[in-house]
Amino acid sequence: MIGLVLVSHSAKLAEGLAELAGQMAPDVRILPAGGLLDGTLGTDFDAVSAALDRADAGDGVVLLYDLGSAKMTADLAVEMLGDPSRAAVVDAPFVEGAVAAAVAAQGGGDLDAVLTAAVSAGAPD
Amino acid sequence: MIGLVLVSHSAKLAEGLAELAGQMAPDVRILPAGGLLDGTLGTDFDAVSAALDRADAGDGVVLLYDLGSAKMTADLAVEMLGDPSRAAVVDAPFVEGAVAAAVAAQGGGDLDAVLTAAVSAGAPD
Amino acid sequence: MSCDAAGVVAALRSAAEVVEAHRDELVTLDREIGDGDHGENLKRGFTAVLSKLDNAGDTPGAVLKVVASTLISTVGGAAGPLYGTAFLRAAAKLGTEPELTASSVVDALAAALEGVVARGKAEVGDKTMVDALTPAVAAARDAAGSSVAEVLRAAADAAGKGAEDTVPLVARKGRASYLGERSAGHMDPGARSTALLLRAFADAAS
Amino acid sequence: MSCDAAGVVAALRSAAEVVEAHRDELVTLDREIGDGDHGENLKRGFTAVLSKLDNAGDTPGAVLKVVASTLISTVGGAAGPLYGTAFLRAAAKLGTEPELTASSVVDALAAALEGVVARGKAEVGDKTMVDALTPAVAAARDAAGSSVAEVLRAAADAAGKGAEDTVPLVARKGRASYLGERSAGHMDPGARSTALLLRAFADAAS
Ligand SMILES: Nc1ncnc2c1ncn2[C@@H]1O[C@H](COP(=O)(O)OP(=O)(O)O)[C@@H](O)[C@H]1O
Ligand SMILES: Nc1ncnc2c1ncn2[C@@H]1O[C@H](COP(=O)(O)OP(=O)(O)O)[C@@H](O)[C@H]1O
Ligand SMILES: [Mg+2]
Ligand SMILES: [Mg+2]
Ligand SMILES: [Mg+2]
Ligand SMILES: [Mg+2]
Repeated sequence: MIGLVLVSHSAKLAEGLAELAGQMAPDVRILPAGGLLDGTLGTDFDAVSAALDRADAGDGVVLLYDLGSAKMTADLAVEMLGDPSRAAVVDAPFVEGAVAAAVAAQGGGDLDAVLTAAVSAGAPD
Repeated sequence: MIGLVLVSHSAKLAEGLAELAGQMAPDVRILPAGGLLDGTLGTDFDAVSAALDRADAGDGVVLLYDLGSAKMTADLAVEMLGDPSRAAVVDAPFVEGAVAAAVAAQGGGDLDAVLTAAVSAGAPD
Repeated sequence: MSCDAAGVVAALRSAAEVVEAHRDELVTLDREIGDGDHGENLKRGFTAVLSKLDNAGDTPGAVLKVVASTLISTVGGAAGPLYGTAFLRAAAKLGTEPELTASSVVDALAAALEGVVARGKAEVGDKTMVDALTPAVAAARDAAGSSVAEVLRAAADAAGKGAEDTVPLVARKGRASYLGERSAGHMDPGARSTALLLRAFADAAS
Repeated sequence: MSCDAAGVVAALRSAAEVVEAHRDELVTLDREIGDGDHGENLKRGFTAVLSKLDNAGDTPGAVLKVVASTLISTVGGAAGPLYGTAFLRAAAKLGTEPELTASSVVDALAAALEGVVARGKAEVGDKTMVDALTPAVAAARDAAGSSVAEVLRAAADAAGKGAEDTVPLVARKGRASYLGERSAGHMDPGARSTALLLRAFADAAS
């Protein structure tokens, strides 16, 4: 099953979104990686890398992000993986993409299917 | 100045997003309205209505939401205002729309300008 | 049942009992194609309604207005604004009429449906409570020449059938729509709860 | 300054001092068109770098690699992955070369710029650190026939000018781009910090 990492500047935002996306995807590993260690806003590369590790149940990981600098952190974390093809950062609306990706992963979708679900998630209906 | 209400199923998600959007909009009233009183996930109409009240500094309020049922709650809260033209629910990606709306409000944009900023916020660059 | 405010209050007490009795069933249905809270949401809402019924009002419309605002404030899921709007529109339609008639019940049900559609923008076939309420209104209208009890029975029967008919559908509104094709093969929880509520009202009226 | 690992370590200590001294200035710049943390981000990053410098490595490349991973882990803003990638690419370009030369510094700067562009996708004129680093690389290349100190001085001068030139620009990348036209009239904080860092390296090399 594909895992998710939610890269955010805010710990609360990432955790709340993990909760929300997890509601309809109880079996998916959804790891929040938000905020800096000292509680301030920012992205923590080490936290993202650790989440990436833990989100991978063997089939790969999709990373979503809130703002541009979170995307750069996510990209870097993926590049530094032993096998970067195991993970992909997706350009998608953060909340809508995460919920759609979680549902797709829960349904057994592979990396491509989960990426597609995230990208196609527009504004919620 | 236009105020914002962030309607979410999760208290943490709404609070974290208010924090994030507030970073670049220190003077904008950004009110999180997330989760149920008992801490579980859901949307709380009374909390949304109260946030709507407090977000209004006199120029109007834009509401953003995470999922469809949060939109219905937001719509209903606006309809129940004494003057529904003072507030508008916008169909926009939740995080990206909130950040863009906050920056537009900080810049002194009116209700239309803030709505437009939220709607035009695509996936972050 | 009487058709005045007291009768409506009695029907709502029955409805609250039915919701309580079917809480787990509704949770299970919602777990299949949603977030598993529909039964709990309605239970929370109708428990709150129960606590308001003693002094809810002197007319059917006044009582339903209290029900509406209570559900809106307490349900916490899509069913809150949807049922809330339904009861609100029904109450508005009934106005200050002291007793329900077969024809005012038909009108109130039609107004409720309009409210749900205005709120949620679902069409028939989208696998929502609209798929129970729409045939219910049609059946109620066909029975408008008879009694309040007959109208509600016809509505409840049709809603039950409508709910069953949601099973094969692919959801196009609400959370279940996230599942796409995977939503087929399960009954929509909101359609089921609509059928249950109408059955409770019909039974109370008999 | 020597041009071996020890010289690079010394230059980085100066850079950390400069960052500390300009923390508030960078915060103020970032407050105008961003979130006001650029100075704090870099201070956090270079404070962490300082703590790693004692045993950072035997070659300039090895030292810069430690700097890269430390900035990546500690900066916490866009500047983290951007400067991190810059130092990483510079380190890779220098390989295990024991001493910097004018020409290897030019190549390292060019690699750093490529890294920043690959990471952030900004073009010249987007009002980012790329607007400081791009002219710096061009000027360094023009000075490649001279000394390491001359190369760095040329780069620092050009970066300073590039940073000043960001003032009238409208941002098209990074947080400042959210401001649209309102971003004009302010210097880009990242361009400013790039100029400061290059100045610190140039001064250390003189
Ligand atoms: N847009 C809509 N229009 C009509 N009914 C809807 C809509 N969205 C959801 N529903 C109904 O609401 C039910 C789910 O209610 P509930 O579980 O309380 O809400 P939530 O999905 O917020 O958890 C669905 O089964 C469906 O019948
Ligand atoms: N995509 C990008 N490409 C190049 N530089 C960028 C990009 N995004 C941001 N920057 C640079 O980063 C600086 C801001 O850094 P910092 O304040 O540390 O990050 P953040 O914006 O995450 O708070 C900007 O002034 C700009 O020079
Ligand atoms: Mg539900
Ligand atoms: Mg729910
Ligand atoms: Mg910043
Ligand atoms: Mg920042």
